[in-house]
Amino acid sequence: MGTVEAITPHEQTQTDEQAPLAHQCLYYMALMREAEDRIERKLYRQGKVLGGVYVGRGQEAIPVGTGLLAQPQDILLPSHRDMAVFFIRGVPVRRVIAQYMGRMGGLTRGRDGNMHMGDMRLGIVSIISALAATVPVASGVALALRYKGTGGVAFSYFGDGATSRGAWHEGVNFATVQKLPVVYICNNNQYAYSTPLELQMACANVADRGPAYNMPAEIVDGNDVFAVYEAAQRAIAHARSGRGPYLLECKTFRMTGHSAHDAAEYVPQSLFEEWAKLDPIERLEAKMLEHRWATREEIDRLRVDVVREVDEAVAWADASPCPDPVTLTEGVYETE
Amino acid sequence: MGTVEAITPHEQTQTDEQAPLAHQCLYYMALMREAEDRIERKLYRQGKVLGGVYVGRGQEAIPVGTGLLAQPQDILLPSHRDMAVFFIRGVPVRRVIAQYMGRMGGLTRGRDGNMHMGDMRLGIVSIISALAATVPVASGVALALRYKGTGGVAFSYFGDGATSRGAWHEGVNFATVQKLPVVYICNNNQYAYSTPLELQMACANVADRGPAYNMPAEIVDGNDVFAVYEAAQRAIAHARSGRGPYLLECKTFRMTGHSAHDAAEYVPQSLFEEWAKLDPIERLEAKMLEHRWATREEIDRLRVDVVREVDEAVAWADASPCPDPVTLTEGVYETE
Amino acid sequence: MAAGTTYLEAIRQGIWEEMERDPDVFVIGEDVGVYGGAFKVTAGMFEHFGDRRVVDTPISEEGIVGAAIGAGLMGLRPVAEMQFSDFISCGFDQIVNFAAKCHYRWNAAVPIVVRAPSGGGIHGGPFHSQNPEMWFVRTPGLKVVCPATPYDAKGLIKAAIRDNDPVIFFEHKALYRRVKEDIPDEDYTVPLGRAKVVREGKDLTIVTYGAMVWSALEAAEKLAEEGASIEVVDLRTLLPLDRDTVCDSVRKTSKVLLVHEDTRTGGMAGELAVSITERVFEYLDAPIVRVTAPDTPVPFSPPLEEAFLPNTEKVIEKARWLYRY
Amino acid sequence: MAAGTTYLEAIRQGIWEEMERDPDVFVIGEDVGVYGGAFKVTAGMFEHFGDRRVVDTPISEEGIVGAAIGAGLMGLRPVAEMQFSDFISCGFDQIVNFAAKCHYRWNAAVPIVVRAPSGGGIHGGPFHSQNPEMWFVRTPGLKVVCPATPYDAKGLIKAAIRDNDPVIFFEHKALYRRVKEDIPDEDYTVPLGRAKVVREGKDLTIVTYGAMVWSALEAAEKLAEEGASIEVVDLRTLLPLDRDTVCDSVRKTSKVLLVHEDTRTGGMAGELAVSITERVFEYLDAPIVRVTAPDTPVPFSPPLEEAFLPNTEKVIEKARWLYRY
Ligand SMILES: Cc1ncc(C[n+]2csc(CCOP(=O)(O)OP(=O)(O)O)c2C)c(N)n1
Ligand SMILES: Cc1ncc(C[n+]2csc(CCOP(=O)(O)OP(=O)(O)O)c2C)c(N)n1
Ligand SMILES: [Mg+2]
Ligand SMILES: [Mg+2]
Repeated sequence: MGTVEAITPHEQTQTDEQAPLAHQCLYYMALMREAEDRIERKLYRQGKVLGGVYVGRGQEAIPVGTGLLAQPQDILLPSHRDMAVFFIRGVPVRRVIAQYMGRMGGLTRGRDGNMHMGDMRLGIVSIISALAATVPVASGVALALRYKGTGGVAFSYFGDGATSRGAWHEGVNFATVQKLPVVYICNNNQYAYSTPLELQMACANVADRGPAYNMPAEIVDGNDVFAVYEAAQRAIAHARSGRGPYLLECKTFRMTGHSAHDAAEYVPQSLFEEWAKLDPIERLEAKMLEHRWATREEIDRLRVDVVREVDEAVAWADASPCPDPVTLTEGVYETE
Repeated sequence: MGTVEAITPHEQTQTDEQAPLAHQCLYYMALMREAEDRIERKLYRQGKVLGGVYVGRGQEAIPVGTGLLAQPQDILLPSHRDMAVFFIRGVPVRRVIAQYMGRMGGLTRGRDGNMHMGDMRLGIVSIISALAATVPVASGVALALRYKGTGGVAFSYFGDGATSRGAWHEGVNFATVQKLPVVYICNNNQYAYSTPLELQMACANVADRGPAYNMPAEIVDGNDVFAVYEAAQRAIAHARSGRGPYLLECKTFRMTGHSAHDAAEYVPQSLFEEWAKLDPIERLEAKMLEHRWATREEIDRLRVDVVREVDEAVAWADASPCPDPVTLTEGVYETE
Repeated sequence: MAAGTTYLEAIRQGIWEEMERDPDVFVIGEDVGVYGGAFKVTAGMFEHFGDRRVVDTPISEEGIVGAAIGAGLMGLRPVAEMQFSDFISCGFDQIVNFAAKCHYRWNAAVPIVVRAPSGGGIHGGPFHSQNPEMWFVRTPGLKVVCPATPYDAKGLIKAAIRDNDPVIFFEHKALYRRVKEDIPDEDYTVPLGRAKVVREGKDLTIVTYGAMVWSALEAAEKLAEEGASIEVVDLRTLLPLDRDTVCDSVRKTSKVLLVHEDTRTGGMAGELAVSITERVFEYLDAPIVRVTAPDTPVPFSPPLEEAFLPNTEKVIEKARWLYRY
Repeated sequence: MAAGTTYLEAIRQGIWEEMERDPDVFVIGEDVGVYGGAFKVTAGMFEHFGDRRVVDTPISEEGIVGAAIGAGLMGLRPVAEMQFSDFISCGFDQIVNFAAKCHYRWNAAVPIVVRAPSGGGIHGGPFHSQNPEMWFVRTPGLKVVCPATPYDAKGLIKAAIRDNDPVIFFEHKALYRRVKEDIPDEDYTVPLGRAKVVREGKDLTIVTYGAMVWSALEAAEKLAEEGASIEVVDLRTLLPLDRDTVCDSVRKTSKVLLVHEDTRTGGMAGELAVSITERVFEYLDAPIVRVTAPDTPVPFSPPLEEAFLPNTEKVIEKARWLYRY
């Protein structure tokens, strides 16, 4: 626990064709890091973002390495540390910031906050707070995808702690019985709020739960975006071909407290230090430099561009109005 | 599916010391068979028993082979096809019949029916209808047993279908994390109402779910009472020694419809025929004769005694009054 | 005109016709396929529509409702069955937190129907007899339907399936085979959210729904012999609640008796009473009173269950008291 | 006399003292151990009482409530924490079907407390702000507690722990650190099931509970300047409901305003209204009216949430109308 020792090593063969992908990955990971930093470390502290703020610092390779593989007909059900999924799916940063600020520009127009957002036109289902509640929903999404015959796959995201919930079990059980096209993407960041893995489950890995559903399960280094990407390719191909669900356990670490108000004193400092060395963004940059897929200058420029994009997004969001209280009771029903 | 091929063969060494145990097993199995037959085939058809009637015909070896191993400090949480547990724990047949008839003599004094009964003084927790609801409750029972340090074990019974429920997962997960003294006893009778195993779970055996909780799991011939007994010894010893839960999957077959009103037309006739040959009572009798633990006459006498015991029980139950409607609102609370 | 159609058959027909009409409608639940459902409401559908549109599930109420929501978000129109309404508490979070709040939060319609056979009188005991409608009536974002007649049952199930919001559809088990009615062969729906005056009267109003509509009508009939002219309002839909029809009736009769089979405290009578006092208090000539089950679990033994359930006699007694007030 | 004790600290002290007093009392829930609970209500308990009496669980509300029930059946007195009351719907079946019905069915006491931080005003949005008390008030066999003051919070949590029935204990999050009070050092309890007149008056009665008690008191204070003498009844326990205290007050004032933070339809106001019309209708001089949240999910954005929540101004407006009626 607390290390990546358990990870199955993947033979990765890096070729120059991967350079554009690397750039893409770096962009989305950096964008997510910057947007979340801004939200958590600036806007929240300034009181411009209220309520619960949960970030995926250190886990960016997971939504990016998987989300980039989504086809237009696929449906994504991100969890609360998967912000990059929204960017990849075409949601501009400004709308995400506005969402956190409770503005009309947010995906829920101020009705809900933080990552509690979705848009079926973009194929994104909103989480609710109750952990793993989207897992049974993903089964229904996949039933519909199969019924419509579009070849789409449902991407169901969750954390290690969420797998303790009955909803998780019921969702996975039904999908595996029906051999539905679902890819389960677990970010095993070793903690659920203050609860370490060994108080959450008796098995060593979330992947150990696969056989209970006769479902292939794979462990991958969740801080290596290429490893995630390649494993996700296998997982998605499996699901898309009609062979049923596939579980991908991405080992990672939550480099923050549970939420913006949590100092995470219950996490041994050494774990933060150890995992800081495995930062997915730094690792990708190093690889890009090593393979000469990018120069230091290009990378620096990308980081600067991302900062500017977030600057503009914050300005836009801050100019977006709060919802008008007269609209309070509108839209409880689709058909009044 | 539908066969016992998957069962791990157990080396059973039959010795004459087992004769008394064999008699005990036969008595309880025959008593359960006779009591349930009377309820389902007589009293229900006569309209003296109303509501849902679920019997464990063909599955008697499971409650008997496990229940006989319970120590006084152990707590049993039987499911709806485990009637023998009540007899073994000291509940007279007449009170069970009265329970089915909604009489004051029943364990719930007419407030509830059929197997929905318990008595904490006898260490039996009542099921509720919602399947697997007692599984998380068993964890709490086991927490208390451990806290009190009595060395007691919780026996948690359920069917194959119940393992699909989230409650089952949450209960087992917590008990395994805490290494609680629980023995899980699954009657895998191949069906849940009309639903065959392959529409219930993608794995071949309920025992395949053990590794998801890092829990030892064993498959046993649920129609062989000695096999069940021996496996239960292992399971209980494991749990009692503080090594945590143990899952026992007893392969069996439901030799009836789901309930008294269900003709089970969805079950291939051949399965009934095949499993009839594996009747646990007949197998035990054959073994007793073979090892000369009993004569045909002794067995016949036991069967006659059991019929008389049930006759008397029915007469007693029928003489037991229905609850007085003026008591309707009493006892909703322990402290009014 | 389908002569003498049962309440159960009316619901079955309603679902069947909607499945014929719209390929996006499908059925999901435990034992709904080959077996045709515990009460046979989906009998024959599996053979006719196949396993892609009649989906047997594991025992997983949360899984069933969740799957319905997911399919609903994708534009399908799932009709999910709870084997008994008592088990709806196992899928509760999905209904009250997921389905109910989607549209308000992110504009996503969840056009699902959750069917739930409810009610007592069948010796089902504490876990096969409950009337859990109030868990949902208090949850904004849901619609809650409780039909009393075959005509309404068919028209309302069709309206519920066509509706774009999550609808909890309570079917009273004791009515399944007990009530029959001639219903039209032609396609029709009964709009959600509209109560119906099922008997006109001027001395007092009984507001009720579900199986109790029949007790109210019987009581009204009996009390007519004593000169009482009783109006009976069948709510049909509990949420959205048709307060206008209720209040119009109270304006006319000035006395109101609230009747439900559900237990007393926190039952539907409360919402009706406060809605009435808020709107038409000045019309009231007598206390608002109620006939309900007492605050206990539903007992199993027949004499207890009989004492537990409201019935025609209990309605007559209270209605007479109110009439004479 | 513990000076200026917060509502949160009062609850913490109450649990702590009961744990000291009775070794059968223990705490169970998510993050209640080393972390001391999401709101720190169990802070320090793990260090003091150890991991056998302060049990951290996986994320499993059904598992937590079930474990509490099992331990309760064995004679222990578990105090289970839901991290937010919004997640109580995940453990729903265990509460409403298992715990609530045990004693009636088979005489088995289930002496558990399920603590549930509830209520809005903290910008928690739709899933961290709900007031789900009515799901439980309508469920016979449960007891439901909603304290408003530190004194009552401590006295009621102690009474709840000593009680032999399942108690759902709603703690209003917005009160946790906002209200302070001097409370006795000595052991005391506040009996379950007893409302309290927290302000005497003769012109009208406001019946409320939880955070709204403070709005009602403020409103009464303000309206006193206009000459209105307002009585405020704090229910404290919603189930069993102290109808006597409510009706006594209505007999005295003849006007009643019902206030709750929970959404409107199916809220506590209904049960109060029908209880009042049944018992003391002839004393009423004005419509029974209510101030509640509207029938929507709890919105996140501050201007929406502010419009959503009932507050002193809204209570004043309705109370003034009623006073002048
Ligand atoms: C049903 C439910 N219970 C409790 C919570 C409170 N909660 C929010 S996040 C969280 C921890 C989640 O852990 P994990 O699933 O591992 O995801 P992570 O936050 O580590 O990414 C908890 C307990 C919740 N949201 N839902
Ligand atoms: C939560 C829940 N859903 C549905 C039911 C209805 N039901 C009663 S028994 C049963 C089948 C149970 O199958 P299994 O667990 O295999 O036990 P078996 O009856 O085969 O012994 C069903 C679906 C129920 N009791 N509880
Ligand atoms: Mg985690
Ligand atoms: Mg079975």
